[in-house]
Parts: sequence; C-alpha cells; structure tokens
Amino acid sequence: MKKEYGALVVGAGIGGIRSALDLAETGLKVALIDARPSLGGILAQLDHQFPSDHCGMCKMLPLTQRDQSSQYCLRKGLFHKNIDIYLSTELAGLEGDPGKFQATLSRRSTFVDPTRCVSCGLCAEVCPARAPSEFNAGLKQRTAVYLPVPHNIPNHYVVDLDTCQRCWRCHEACPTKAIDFKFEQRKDFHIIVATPDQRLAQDIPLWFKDEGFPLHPTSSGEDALKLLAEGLDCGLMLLDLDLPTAEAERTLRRALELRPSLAVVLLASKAQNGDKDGDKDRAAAALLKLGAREVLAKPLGQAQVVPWLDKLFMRLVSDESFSIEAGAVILAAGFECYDPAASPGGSADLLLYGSHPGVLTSLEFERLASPTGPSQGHLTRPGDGKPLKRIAWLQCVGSRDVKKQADFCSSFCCMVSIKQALLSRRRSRGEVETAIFYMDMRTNGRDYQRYRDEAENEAGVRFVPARPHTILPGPDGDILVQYFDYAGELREEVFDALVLAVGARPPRSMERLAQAAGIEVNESGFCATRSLSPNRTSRLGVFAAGAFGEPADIRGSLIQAGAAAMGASRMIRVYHGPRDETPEAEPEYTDVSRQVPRVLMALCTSCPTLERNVDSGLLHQRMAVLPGVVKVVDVKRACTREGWDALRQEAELAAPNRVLIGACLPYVHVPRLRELGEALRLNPALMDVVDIHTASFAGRDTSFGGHAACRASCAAGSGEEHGVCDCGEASRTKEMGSLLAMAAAKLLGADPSALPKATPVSPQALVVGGGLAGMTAAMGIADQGFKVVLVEETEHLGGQAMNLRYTLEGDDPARFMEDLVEQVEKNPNIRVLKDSRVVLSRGKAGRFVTVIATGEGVAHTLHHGATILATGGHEAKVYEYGNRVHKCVITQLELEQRLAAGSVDASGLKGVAMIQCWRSREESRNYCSRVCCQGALKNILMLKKRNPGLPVYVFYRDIMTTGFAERYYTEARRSGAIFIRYAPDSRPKVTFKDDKPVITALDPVLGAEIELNPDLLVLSSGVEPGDAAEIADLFGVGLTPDGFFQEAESKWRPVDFLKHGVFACGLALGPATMRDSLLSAKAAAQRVVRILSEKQLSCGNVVAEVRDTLCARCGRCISVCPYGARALDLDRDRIVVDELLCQGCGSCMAACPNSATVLRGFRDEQVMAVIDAALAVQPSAAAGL
Amino acid sequence: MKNTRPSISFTPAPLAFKDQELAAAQDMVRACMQCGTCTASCPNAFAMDLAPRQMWRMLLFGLTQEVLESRTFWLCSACYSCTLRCPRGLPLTAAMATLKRLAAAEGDSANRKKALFYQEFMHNVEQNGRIQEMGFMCHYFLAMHDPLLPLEYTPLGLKLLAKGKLRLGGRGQRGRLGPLFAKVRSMEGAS
Amino acid sequence: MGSIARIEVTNGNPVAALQGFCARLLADGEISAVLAPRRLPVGGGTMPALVADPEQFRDVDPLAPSFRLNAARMLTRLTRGADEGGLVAALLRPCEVRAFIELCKLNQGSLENTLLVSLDCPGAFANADSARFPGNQGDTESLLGFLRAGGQGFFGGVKVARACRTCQHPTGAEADLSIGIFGQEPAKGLLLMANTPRGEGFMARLGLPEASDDGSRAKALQGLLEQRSAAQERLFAETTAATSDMTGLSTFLSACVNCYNCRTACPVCYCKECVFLTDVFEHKPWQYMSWARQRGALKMPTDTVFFHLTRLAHMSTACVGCGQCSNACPNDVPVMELFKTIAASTQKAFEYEAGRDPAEAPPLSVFREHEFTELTGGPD
Amino acid sequence: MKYAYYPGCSLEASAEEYDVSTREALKRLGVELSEIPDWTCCGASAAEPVSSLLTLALPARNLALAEREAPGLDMLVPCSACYLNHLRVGRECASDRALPGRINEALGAEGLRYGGRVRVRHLLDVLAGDIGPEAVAARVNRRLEGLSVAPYYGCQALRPYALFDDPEHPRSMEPLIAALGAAVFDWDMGGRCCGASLMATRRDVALVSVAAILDAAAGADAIVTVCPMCQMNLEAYQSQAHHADTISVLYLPQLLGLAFGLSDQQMLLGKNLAVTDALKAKLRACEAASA
Repeated sequence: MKKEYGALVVGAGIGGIRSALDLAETGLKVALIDARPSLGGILAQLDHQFPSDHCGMCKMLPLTQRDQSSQYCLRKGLFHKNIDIYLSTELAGLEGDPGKFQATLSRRSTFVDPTRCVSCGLCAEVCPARAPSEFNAGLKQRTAVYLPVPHNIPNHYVVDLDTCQRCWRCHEACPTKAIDFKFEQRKDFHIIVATPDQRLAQDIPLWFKDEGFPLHPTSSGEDALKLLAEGLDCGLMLLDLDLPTAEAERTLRRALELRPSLAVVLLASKAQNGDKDGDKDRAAAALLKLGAREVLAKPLGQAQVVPWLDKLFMRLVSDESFSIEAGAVILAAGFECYDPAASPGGSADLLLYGSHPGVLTSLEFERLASPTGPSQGHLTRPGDGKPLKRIAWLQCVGSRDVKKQADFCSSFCCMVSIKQALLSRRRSRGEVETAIFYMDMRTNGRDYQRYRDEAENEAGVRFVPARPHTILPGPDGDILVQYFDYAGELREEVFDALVLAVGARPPRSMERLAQAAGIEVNESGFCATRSLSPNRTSRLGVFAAGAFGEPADIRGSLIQAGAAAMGASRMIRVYHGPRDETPEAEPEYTDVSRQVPRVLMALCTSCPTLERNVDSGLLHQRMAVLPGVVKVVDVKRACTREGWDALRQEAELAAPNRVLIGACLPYVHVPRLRELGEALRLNPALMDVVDIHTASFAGRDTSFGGHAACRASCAAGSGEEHGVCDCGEASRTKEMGSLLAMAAAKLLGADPSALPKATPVSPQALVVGGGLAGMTAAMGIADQGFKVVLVEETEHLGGQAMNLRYTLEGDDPARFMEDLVEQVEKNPNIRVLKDSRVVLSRGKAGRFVTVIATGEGVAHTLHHGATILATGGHEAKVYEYGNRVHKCVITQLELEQRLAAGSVDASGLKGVAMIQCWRSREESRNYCSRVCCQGALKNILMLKKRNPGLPVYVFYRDIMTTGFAERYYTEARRSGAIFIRYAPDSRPKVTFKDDKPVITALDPVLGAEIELNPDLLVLSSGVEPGDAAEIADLFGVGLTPDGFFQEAESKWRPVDFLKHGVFACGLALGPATMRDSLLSAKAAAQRVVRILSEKQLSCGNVVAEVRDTLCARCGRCISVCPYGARALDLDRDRIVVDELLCQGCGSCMAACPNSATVLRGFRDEQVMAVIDAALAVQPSAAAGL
Repeated sequence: MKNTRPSISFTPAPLAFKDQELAAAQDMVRACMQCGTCTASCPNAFAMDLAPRQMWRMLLFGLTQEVLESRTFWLCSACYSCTLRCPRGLPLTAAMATLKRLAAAEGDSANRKKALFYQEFMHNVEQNGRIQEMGFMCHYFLAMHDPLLPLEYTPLGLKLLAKGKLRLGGRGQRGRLGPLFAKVRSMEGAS
Repeated sequence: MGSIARIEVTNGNPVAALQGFCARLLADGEISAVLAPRRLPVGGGTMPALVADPEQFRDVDPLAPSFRLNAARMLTRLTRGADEGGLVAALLRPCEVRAFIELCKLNQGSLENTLLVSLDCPGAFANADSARFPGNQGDTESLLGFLRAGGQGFFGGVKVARACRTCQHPTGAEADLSIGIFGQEPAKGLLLMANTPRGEGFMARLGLPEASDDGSRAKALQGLLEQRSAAQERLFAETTAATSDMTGLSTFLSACVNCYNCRTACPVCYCKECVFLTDVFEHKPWQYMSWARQRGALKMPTDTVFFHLTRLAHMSTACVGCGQCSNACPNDVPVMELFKTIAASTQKAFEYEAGRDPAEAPPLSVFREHEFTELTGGPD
Repeated sequence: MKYAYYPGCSLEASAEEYDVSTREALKRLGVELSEIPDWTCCGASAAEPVSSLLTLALPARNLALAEREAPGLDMLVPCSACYLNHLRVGRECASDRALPGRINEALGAEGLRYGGRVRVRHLLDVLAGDIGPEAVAARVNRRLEGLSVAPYYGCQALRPYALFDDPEHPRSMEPLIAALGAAVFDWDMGGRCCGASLMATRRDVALVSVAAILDAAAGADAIVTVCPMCQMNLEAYQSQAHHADTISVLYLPQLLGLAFGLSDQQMLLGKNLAVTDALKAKLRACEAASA
C-alpha cells in the first residue's frame, strides 16, 4: 500500500530540514529524502557560521511540543513524530498533480542493515580500500565501509560500492552479521549472454567460474527469448550489438515484455574506422531509450568485466524503488561547491589547486579549522603539517566569471572568507597574517557591514581590492601571489596557504532531478524561479527551498525554506480540503504519584564490546539491592527490533512505575520510549536510558582481545586470586554499577505529577502593518483557513512598495500591488482595520489579548494566538549635496518615478552621475541598505534603453548585486555606464556652477583627479526602519541599534522573536528588496500557522517552577534566562514562568542561591542523591558487595 | 609604469560615433570590470607606458587622443593570454588589433611610422601572392628612410643566405591577389 | 569633593551634638523618621532604633563603640517597594552603608527612599567585650579618649573587634552625608561632608556653618589605613595557612554546631529560608548509615563544611567584612577571618568591590564573553 | 588518412626544413598530403593591423580553394599563425551572420566561394589526436634514448581557441616525445609567448621573452617547436638574447623523422640555425645503439 504524506521534501540540508519541520509542526506528515547517506547536507561539516561565529542549527528545533521531536544537536540527527527520513534515496519520477502527486523514489542500498549495526567499527578496521573522505572534503582518507558523519545519531556504517574492492573482509568481521552482500542469491541470478562471437561465449563462463552465477551463453536473440519464455528466473541479459540490429531490437523489446524487471546491457564493439560506426552508436542509443540499462565497450577484459558484473549484481539485488503519495513537493537539493580542479573552459589549475598542498577551497579550510577535522582544528598545512602563519583568501573563484559559465554571484563566499579570516586571527591571537583579495566585498546583510568592520579594524584582517591573476610556487614551498593593485603597481606577496572562496554550482544530480521532477532550469543551471514568486518552480505544486533556486547564505536559505513550506502547506490545504479535525488522541498515562517508586532495570547485553569485559553476575547483584529497584533483567541487543520487543514484554510483566534501560546510545532509544510509554501507559518522563557503552571501554587496552584473552593471561599469572585480573574488569563493573545507580537515584526523585495544563490557542492572527510584507503574511495565513486582523496606520494599504514603478528583473510592481491589495480586501478571512493603531497587548503564545484603536475612536479587543509585526521602513532622508535644494539633484526613487512618469526626458540629458552608499555603511547608519545598488542598475538600464549614447558615471564603494542580479551589473557596464570606485575617506566632492553639479573625484584606476559636469546627479540614500520603538515596547520585543526589529537569531530563527508567538517580516526586519520581503512574509506566516494549527500548546516535560515562599524577588533569574521566559508579575508580586518559552536549560536554578526556582526532574534532593550514588555510597556497598 | 597623470577634466559629451573602428573597440571592452587580470597576464606589460586596464578605462572615458598617443597597443604580440583569462570574456587581443588599425589610419606621424612594417608586408603579399622576404625587407628599409636600420638585420640576413633560406625571385604567384586586394579596398573604402 | 560643614560640639559632648543633628534632620519636612543606634537601658552598648519623636533622641548614641548587629537588613525592610510617605534618615557605620548598597542591587531595598548618613568608624568592640567599656554606658570622657585614639590601642585591657582592626573602609564615602571624626577634636566639633546631590540638598537646608578640610582628617586616616592593612595581611596569611586543605578547613570549623547564627547575622545573606533549613538536607536514615559505613565514622551534625562552602559560594562577592558572623557565633568559630579572606580573593578576581558603587552589577549576574581567558583557553 | 595541405609562405622559404620534415614524417605514418593548388599568403600577423576584412578574406580564399579542390578533407596547417588565421574565419562567421556575405563578396573577385565546410587542423592536433602515440611508436626504429626534449607550443596553436590541448598547461606533445624514446624536459614555459611579432618593431621587448624561455630550457638537449615564427625567434637571436650556451631548436617533425631512421640531411638539419654539436653527438649515439 503506498504511504501517504502531506509533503515530500527532496534534500535534507538545512533548507530541507527547516521546510520539513515547518510542515511537520502544523500536523502534516512529511517524507524527507536525501541522496547522501547522512543528514545535514553541507552544514554537517561547518562548525562556525557568521555573523555569530557559533553553530546554531539546533535553534531550528521546535520550541513547543518539544517532546515530539529530537532535542539535541541537529548536526547529530533529527527525528520528529511526523517526519519519515529516507537516506541514500533519490527522486526517480514525479507524476500526478498538486494534492495527489505520485513520487517514485529509488534508494541505493548501503548494504548495512541499520537494525543490526551497533557501529562497533570492526568492519572499518579490516577494510583495505581507501577513498577521499567527503566529510573532511578530501583532506583525509576513509575506508570503503565508513561512517558518513562521525557524530551522527543513530550512527550506522555504510558501504560505498564504487570504492569497495569486494574482498568481503568486512562481511566476515561483522559480529552482528549486519553487512549483507546477498551471496546466497548468486546461485539463482541467471545471466543470458546473447552473442554471435564464439570466442566471447567461451571466455565468459571461464572468467565467471568461481563467481557462482548460472550462465547461459546463446548464439542468437531467439535462443535467449526461448530461455526466457521457458520461465528462466533471469536477472541480467548481455546483448551483443554484433547481432543484426533488427534482431537485437526485437530481442530487447520481447525480453522486457517477458520480464519487465530484467536488466539488459548492450555489448558494442569499439567504433572501427570508416563510416559504419555511425549507425552502431545510433542503434545503441535507440536501444537505451527502449530500456537497455547501459552500453559496455568490447573487447571485454576479464579484469574489467568481473568486478563490473559483481557490482551490477549487488546493485540490482539490493537497491529498491518504491513510490509514495504526496500533496506537495519541496525541492531543497541545495548546491555543490565549485571544484577548481574540474573547471569548464580548460584552464584548470591556473590557481595551483591540486598541485600545491597549501591551496585549499573554503570548504577544505572549514574542515581544517574544525576540531573534528584532520588536524583537530590546528591551522597546519595538510600533508606536511607546517603551521600556517600567512593565509590569503581569493574571492570569486568559479563565480562572476563568464569563462566558467558563472555570470552570477554566489552571495555567501565574501562573508565566509571574512569569518574564516576572523577565526584564524582570533584562534592564533593575532599571530596569523590574513589578507582577502576581492573585487566587490559583498556584505549586504543587515549586520554584515559591522561584522566586516570588526574583522578589518579590530581583528586586523587586511582587505586588498585586487584580483590576483597568477599563483606560482613560492621560494621555499610556500605560495607566490601576483596581482595588480589599484595604484597600478605589480605586487607580489608570499603566503603559506591560499584559500579559494569557491562559489556555488547546481547539485551534481541536477539534470536527473530536474528531469525527474519535471522542472525547468535557468541558464546558470539552477532551478528557474520568477522574481516575484520566488518559491514557485515551473511546475505547479513543486516548490524550491533553501539555496536551490538561487545561491543564498544560511539566513536566505532558511527564509526561502520557510516560504516554500508555506507555499506547500497552502497548496495541500487548497487541494486536500479542510484539515482533518481529529488530532490523534493524547496518550493519557496512569497517575503514579501516589505509588511507591518501583524501578525496572533492563541491561542490554550480547553486544560484542559489552559482553566480554563486565562481570554481569556481580553487576546484577549490586543493582538488585538498590533502593526502589524491583527487577533487573538482561535484554539481548536492545537496539535491534527483536531486542526491543523482548524488553517490552519484560516491562509489561513487571508493571513498574519507573523504567531504566542500560544501553549504548541513549538518544537512539528516546523516540522508542514514547512508544513504550503508550504500551505501559506510563509517562516517558519516568523512563531513562543510560549510556553503559563508554563505561565498557574504561581501563581496556585497545587490542581487541577483550576479557576472555586476558582472563587466561591473568589465571596464568603468579598466584593471583582467580577472577581478579588487572585488565580493569573490576573497575569497569564498578563504573557501570555507579552509572546505573546514579540513573536509578535520579528516577527515584522524578516528579510524577502531571504537566502544567496546556494553554488553549485562539485560532486567529494579528498582523500589524499593511505593506507588501503585512499583506502577503495575512494572505498566507488566511488561505490556510485562519482568521486574520490586519491593522494599518495610514488610510490605505500598500506601504513602501507602492512607490516602486519597475524592478530590475522587469516585473511591474504597481500591478502586483494592486492585485495584492484587492485580494486582501476581498478575502473573507481577513479583517482590515485602516487608520488604526495598537494600544495595548498582553498574554503569551496562543493567548494574546490586544486592544486596537481605530481612527473614529472605536476600540476593538482581539483574542489571537500569534502576532506578525510588519511595520516596514522608508527611504532615508538625505539633506546634503544640494538634495532638495537644487533641481538637478534627486534620489534614485525619485528618478525611477520620474522616468516612469516621463517627467525626465532621457534623450535630452547630456550626462548623469550617481553616487552610491550615501550615508550608508558608516557610523551613523552602519549597514548596507541592500536595495540601492539594484535600484541604481535598473535606472541605468532604463536610461540607456532610452538614450544609448548617454554617458553615465557611477561612484561606488562595493556593488552589492548578489545572486543573479550580477547579470544586470554586467549588462549595465556593457550598456556603457562607467563605474568609479571611491574609498570612504576620499569621497567625491560636489559643487554647483550655474545650477549644474560639478563632481571632482579620484579615479583610482587612472590615478588621476577627474572632473565631471553632468546635468543630473542621483543619490542612493538607502533605507531606514519605520518608527518601531512604541510597537516594540507594546509587544515586549527588542530593537537593534539601528532601529530594526531584533530577531531571536539572525540565521536560524530569522523571522521569530525571542518572545514566542510574535514574529516579524519585511523591511522592519532589515533592508530588503520586494523579493526578500515576500519571502520573509511567507516564512513568518508559516510560523504563525504552526501555532494556530494546534488546539492547545503543551510545554515540554522539563520546565521550571517557582517555589514562591522561598523567593526573595532579587530578579537574578529573570536577567539570566536566555529565553526571556521569566517575568516579575507586579500586581501579584511573584515571579511567573511562561512554560511555553521555558526550554529547561536550568540557568535560573544556577543563579538562584535559595533554590526557589526548581526544574522538573532536576530537584536538589535528586541531584544530591545522584552525587551520592556516584561515590558508590549505596546500600550495596553497605551490603559488602 | 607609475602614472601620476595630470588631472583630466572633460564634459561628458555623448561619445563620438563618427568612427566605426572606435565604436567597435569601445563595444569590445565596455563590460570591463577593472579587475586587472589582463594587465597582470600580459608578457610585455613591463614595457607599456599605459597598463592595458588603464587604456581600456581611457577608451571608455572617450579619451581617444591619449590612447592613440600611448605605445601600449603596439607592444601587443597577439599571444591571446588576456583574451583567455578575462573573467568577462572580452575579445581584448582583437581590441588591441582594432586600435592598431585606428592608429595607422588616424594617428600622428609616429603611429603611421610604426604601421609601415605591416603595410609594406601586405603590399608585398599583394604583388607576389606569397611573401617574398628579401623583397619585403628592402621595400621596408626604403620606406623607413633610416639608413642605420638595415645594419641591424645584416647578421641575420647573412646567416639565412648562408643556409640558402632566402629565395630571391618570385614563384609564379605574381599578381594572383591583385583582384582580391582591389575588391577589398573598394569595399572598405565604401563602407 | 562636596561641600563641607561643621557640627559644633558644646561642652565637650559630641554625642549631644549628634543628637541635636538628628533632631534638625527630623525637623526637615522630608524626613519622616531617623534610624540610629540607641543605648540599651541596661548592659551597655547600643541597638538600632527608628525614632520618629524628636524628644526620643536623648539616648541616641551613634558614637558608642558597640556594634551588636548590622542595621543594613533593617533598613531594607523600611525602604522596600514604593515609599509610603517621607524618607528615612539612617545613621550607619560604613560597612552597614556598603551592605545596604549590595542589598539594593538585589532589589531588597531602594536607595531612593533613604538618606544615608555615615560616620567615620574608629571600630567597635566585639559583643562580649562591649559591656566592659565604660564609653558604652554614656561615660563621655572615655568615649572622647576612644575617639581621639582613632580606635587604636587598648581600652580597659581590650582592643576593638578584629574585623574592625583589619577594616579597609573606615569612612562611608558612598553615603549621601558622612560625619568626619578622624583628625578632629571630638570635644570641639565634627565635620559634615556631602557626597551626593541629595546630600548637598540636605546640607544646604541644615544651615550648618561652612568648614574647610585642613587635611588633618586625611592624614589621620592615612596612618590608620597603613596599620589596618598590615593587620589584614596577617589575618589573610594566618587563615590561608589554616584552611589550605579539606582537613585544615574541617578542623578550622570543627567547633561549628550548625546553628546557622552566622547566616542570620550576615546582612548580605538575603535568602528568606536558607536551603540548609529545608527538606533538601533532611537525609534519610539509610543515607546516614551508608555514609558512616563508607567512612567508618561520621561527624554529626553532617554538612557543616558544606554549609560554609555554600555560603562562601553564594555571598563571598558581596561580603563587606563587618564581622557580625563571628560576633554572632556562640562557639567563637573564626568565621569572619575565613569569609574576609575568601571574599578578598573572589572580589579581586572579578575586579569588584562590594558596596563600592550602586551601579556596578554583582559579578554572578553578568555574562561577559571574553572573561578569565587564561582558564577558558583563549578568546575563541 | 588524407589531408589538404597548406604549407604557408615561410615553409617555402625560411622554414623549408619544416615543410620537408612534415611531408617525410607524415608519409612514414601513412598520411597522404595533397597540397592545395594556387594557395596564397594568409596575412600572418600583419593583416590584422591593416584591414579587418583582409584579415579574414585572405585565409578564406585558401579555404575556398580547399573546399573546391579537395572536398571532405580536413586542411592540415603546420604553422600556428596560419592555423589561427584560417580557424578564425569559421569562428567569426559563426558569431556574426553578416560576415560570410561580405567575405564571399570579396572572393567574388576571383569567382571563389567560401562555404565554411572545411575543418582546419594543426599538425600537432593531427599527430597527437588522429595518429596517436602508439602509431608513432610503431614507426620508431631509432629510439632517442637519453635525449631530453623541451616541448614548446607557442601561443596561437593553443589560444584563444583551445581545441586539442589545455591553453594554460599544454601536455599534448609529451606522449609523442615519449613514444620516440626521448625524455620530456619538465618546464612550464610551454605555452608562454616568445614575442616573435615584436622582433621587427620592438626587438628589445621581444628579446626579454626569448631570454626567459631559453633560461627555463637550460639543461634540455633541444627545444621542439611547431611554428616557424617561434622557431626563427628562438634559434636566430640566441646570441642577442645574451644566452651563453646556445641550445638546439628543432621542429617536431624533424625529431620524428630522426627517430624514424631518416638521416640529418633528409631532415635538412643543415638549415636549422641552432643545432649544437652535443645534440649531433647524442643522435649518433642513438643511431649506434639502434643499429
């Protein structure tokens, strides 16, 4: 029966994970697939991310309903009640239409049974094959059977068939028989060899005599078909093209009719000279289309055919293809890093990449600097380990380069290089010299310019505006970089390491994926999306998330993923009809708070590492006498299916009110505890899993002789008392005993009382601000069946976007806004309150109460579950250079409006000058306004279209055209605009002569003062936030120093506030183009739908409570709470905790001297008891055991 | 190649398109983003008074006079390194050749002198169908009116003669290309 | 330096002068009551009293060298939350002012509702000795001798408490007003200095005669401080040697009976109910039995050292060294010595000084990213 | 394998040894050359500075002749400059629709028509691609053991159109040299420009490039070139580039011929301006060894 899912998400990088979580949290079932054998995509390899320089992936995890999903580091792994994860799986085909897609998925087998593998690593120790490790970006080697990501949970080994030398040693070494190469199926894998070539017909049986395949050589197609007709269980047919073409074609077609699952491989002789080879290729191609699998070139050699056939057999037998049904599809396959070694256009290692050990790509440097990397994070050169003292970064490798088919900017490499340089400076405390060679340093995120200033001014990173042309091996093994600086001098510098800031390329499997999903690709190879509907691909119902549509950094990818999730969720609602109203019943657990604690202790055994070096008998005795422990049982391999069923039977038998499991990986079993809880009707918070695996390593010598070997040696020892041997068995038993005792003591103190009651959710949303962002968010929520109230300060909807006339990509914003305003006003679910303001707001996520005063003085009180703040922003006011004084000086926005209205006649102009970054990116407004470069370019192109000869001069610091906007920068230059760079300290000077501007500036390229007298000067004034201070106080949210909203986390929770239930989007979050605002609005809408789709929001098991009598109201716990979950309730003079916000981190307990605040599950007595248990101060010690 | 040029001031008049070649040269380099790769890749850059990057810049600014006065484009040995490496894919070597043609046609006497070598070469090809090295060199020395010039080539000339590598008379292709040259001259004259 | 005024002392009785000063304070409309030390009817020494009737000032004696308890905690109870009508003026010793400032940082009291008046503190006798000093019973002559000696040396065979002998903060410059005694002739007159704007306001209204600081006070102070810091170094050395390891510490605290008096007396231990009194430390019989078997013999009551370590952990950054803990200890456990030594090192480590500045946040409530880099292994 | 052969002007005069050695070597490799009758000069590096139309019309004339006289055959061009001029005609016509019309209008003067069907192949491309090192090795009967040969590719064979080798780090000559038994000298100046076209106008600038190449080749027994302009430039001005010990400079087909057992005279070694006695001695040694 085909599995049914709400959505299918292709690609489990951060984009895929975010989309999957956003959908799963609204109750939809999600299938998350990834071609790699591990989760996390490129982020599994990155430890530090700008601008916070830490990793923050786990902040994507849900804050409410926490127990439905994993609550540990997301780079380790993800599980969620509503998400099924299929790894090593690719999308093979997609039929059907939105609401009812049939997706066929093909899963490449890893040849390791996950339910059996206990990741003991014995297989890897015997594997002779070596291949570059993907995780360490090729800096280290790995074996053919390997762990894709060392720190994943659950961590299973996988076999990489391409590297495997088929020595089968891992198969023999595996203690739990988890590796399965299907040997026994060889004997019934019949192979037909249809070839007129007698010599070949004799050779093949000879070659395969000890491979165990039944072979059937036939001289013609008919004989082969006869065999098939007789019902031969044939797995593979080798069809020789030397047979007459017609016969070959008929055999193939007939064979596939007889056995559709048959694999047919064509044998084609190498193209002989003369023209006959032409039709041989054409025939092969035709047969391939008909269904033949691949073509093998003759003459065949034994050394080449036998391994090829072995691997084909293993693929055919182990791989599987299955299909699922999904309402919508989200493609988040991300991107590949550009590989300088394999550059199109031939000039491969101009940058010495591959031939000099010191030249690394930015991904390789990331691995080098990571503590889990090859050099444990020390900055030493791969290969000879020479410490790196001087490192250079080279920007735009494989980006902004027409020769490499990359006329786009990958938008993240500049920031990655700044981060890596900053990291190197900090880690070496300033000893490492760092230099970044760039053309435009693109820091166009809100906080990025400050990040660059910090790197440049405080950390001392050198920024060199030049593009090195030649990289040569340096005098003593280092690297010589030659470049032309702006003063026109040829410079040479020597570095120990050169990091190539490689750009983004479409994923390797892009054409296959595009063909399978039926979507179109743009000329740079990325998924084609339209600028004002950025998430829609060319096929309805299929969305692009993360960096799949356009290269983007983490923040961009997360916002795109959220928006794609909203698109998919709306699509599913529209085509699936109203949401199924019956949420599954919350499992109710028996109340055990009155009962005496009865602990069942289950110890996992018979796992290779555990069994042979612990004295189980003694352990059992010691555990049995622990207070509260009623039964101690052994379970064979709890991690496997059978082991777990055995454990459940034991538990049902003993009917305990506490369950303690001693096993290896605690996190693996946590999802199963919920299942056990339902079976025993016991709250999972009263169960625990303790890691006794690491204890089994204590005191053990690395050789794997284990206890049996050493017991023999001990016995032979001089007269020691039998059984006591020095290999640490006694200490291991004691250590494991104390671990179990500690866990038992903790369980004894567990608080069985019910959780604080869940807060019901009022299914309505409030959106403040009726601009483009506010309206899009409102539409996003309303279309999914929830009521929305949209409050707008002015008399009409539209906000800042109404001033735009045309966009760079050629859309018509005016018409787009008209449609949007019309749709919002007509939408039954949206109530628009114009000329009205929010007066008061109280409450918390799910239960907000807000009072809104309308123009006519009417006050509306509104109960709503979530809030979106979209108060927007406006063009910054510029009062210099004669703006507003001289007619000939205007801003880009005015120019756009006049050009559209025709009040500026381009053909009449003699010359136009533009000045970028006016009062942006310097102290009074130290951020890049992101929109003015694109604004200037669209005006230039419009001017040039109307008057091609018009000279246009643009004074700029860095042109910030990230992503595909780069194409328009090239077009603008090609149309004749001349771009002149200026440094902040040598700004162009403007004077006026008979009411015409005269601009004098230094042209750095010519090194000459130039003087321009155009008849129009256009300033790029940049963007400022609306006055949001009052709104921020009302809703208890923060502002950044520049007045934008301060979101919870700029990368991982870009549209949430720290205060749960309040979200922000659009220009109020930071400078944004129309496209950015649309995306952040949709992402915010989906976050709101996540709350509104719950009937009630229940908090997690581990939540803080306040014992009011002890509290001295000193307020320390409020200031120390990272989630803002605590507040002083002035009327009742008590500290109150918002259970939804509280993440159980325990900071408040640490700060409170009086233990007035307590965390469920970590009470003082409990912790004291655990400490005592750790010191083996237990009754068992008392009982002399 | 330090270039502390005096300040240049100009009112940005619409660029003169009277000359077809100038417009062609500008179109070739308009999309230049001043990254300097061409300058750094040129084997003869050390001898140039204006770096190629600066020359393109002045060309775009419309400072044709300063461009034609410089020696830069005469030093281009057509090795195509810059064309290969230019990240904007601009036909830089073709632009250099265009500037040579422009200088030969409109440039001052010094430029016309530099173009003589190429014109004499083509004149010899027009007459003989295939280049006659001896004949061509003699005509070139005469056209240069520089008595010392032949002395530079005598050691090479003697070596070639000794090895019998210099043909004296024509080889039956005399005048073969006459009609073609005439046709091209008339076509180029017209356009 | 704020402005300075002079409190005239008539017929050589500085106590009477200060009583008049208190009366003038009360007469000012804004002050609703004065908290000042008042002589006990019997047994000598003083205890704090909230005086609202000017007549009652006659047995108020702020100069008496008796320091039975630290009045900071009392003042927090008077100034907590919104002020209900009028300021409370408080005559306090410098360590009481600093303790009060620490408590205000923890929202236990508020500086707005009080006028702090600190007196130069020559020190006070431990509770046991204070009765034997005649000055405590109103004998002005011996009091004048005590004041002139700046609290140093022997008085009737007894010295001031060791806490005072090693105190580095004899003047309360943090208060609104401070009364200068050092280097003055107590029989003739005392100085009154304003340190804060509010202090300036009140001084103007009091209309006391102008005075100038001829540096005598500073000189006297300088001498006193040298002597006291030498005494403090000796104290630190002694205590550190005695408590350098667990056995040393347990013998140091062996006389402790867990009566927790030191906690009750300590002004900055602000918990309502100390965790050691709650059920957390009501251990079960089997726990005692297993500890006893574990170690062979178990000192009872248990958790003694644990208690002092916990108190050190909680409040050593706020300890102002007032010595009340030793004062309150029935078994003469040198608690003050231990807490002053540990407090000195923790406050130095955080570059923090208890009670120095109301705006300076207590160290444990502030997170600085790059702190103790030598411990955290570098800035990254 | 049959090709239309375009020798080019210099192969008739100053580079006659390149023409003879090419014909002899290819004959030994079973390649038939049919010279294009009535071919004329392709304009070399002088046409471009004179007229843009002439730069394309002259080579187009030869291409038209090849299409008429030897339809279906690729045109084999030993000289890099001629190779680029002829190749460029096809490439420019592909990118500019109006160009074929103008070229054929010019060729109309001689009743010729350029159809754009003939493929222009460089000698090195044919040797390395079509013939291949195995076929060359099969023909070798005098292995050039102990000879260190530095492959020099020049510019216009590789750039701007990189058809048969990596324009930055060319490798295609190496298997051929190895097939002859000689050792490939390890240097990275294979693709560097020798400044030949500047030798007449600015000799001082050109000599700097020549010196750089000769310095880098120090230690090799001989430099092998595939273009008469590079050959002339590297062998004739060794003394003016104040290069101490002269270094032999041969054409690639000459080396092939020697390895195929042909004599110095047959390979016109006499014509080369720089053939050191050390090289001759080594050749004799190889001759003796394989006799």
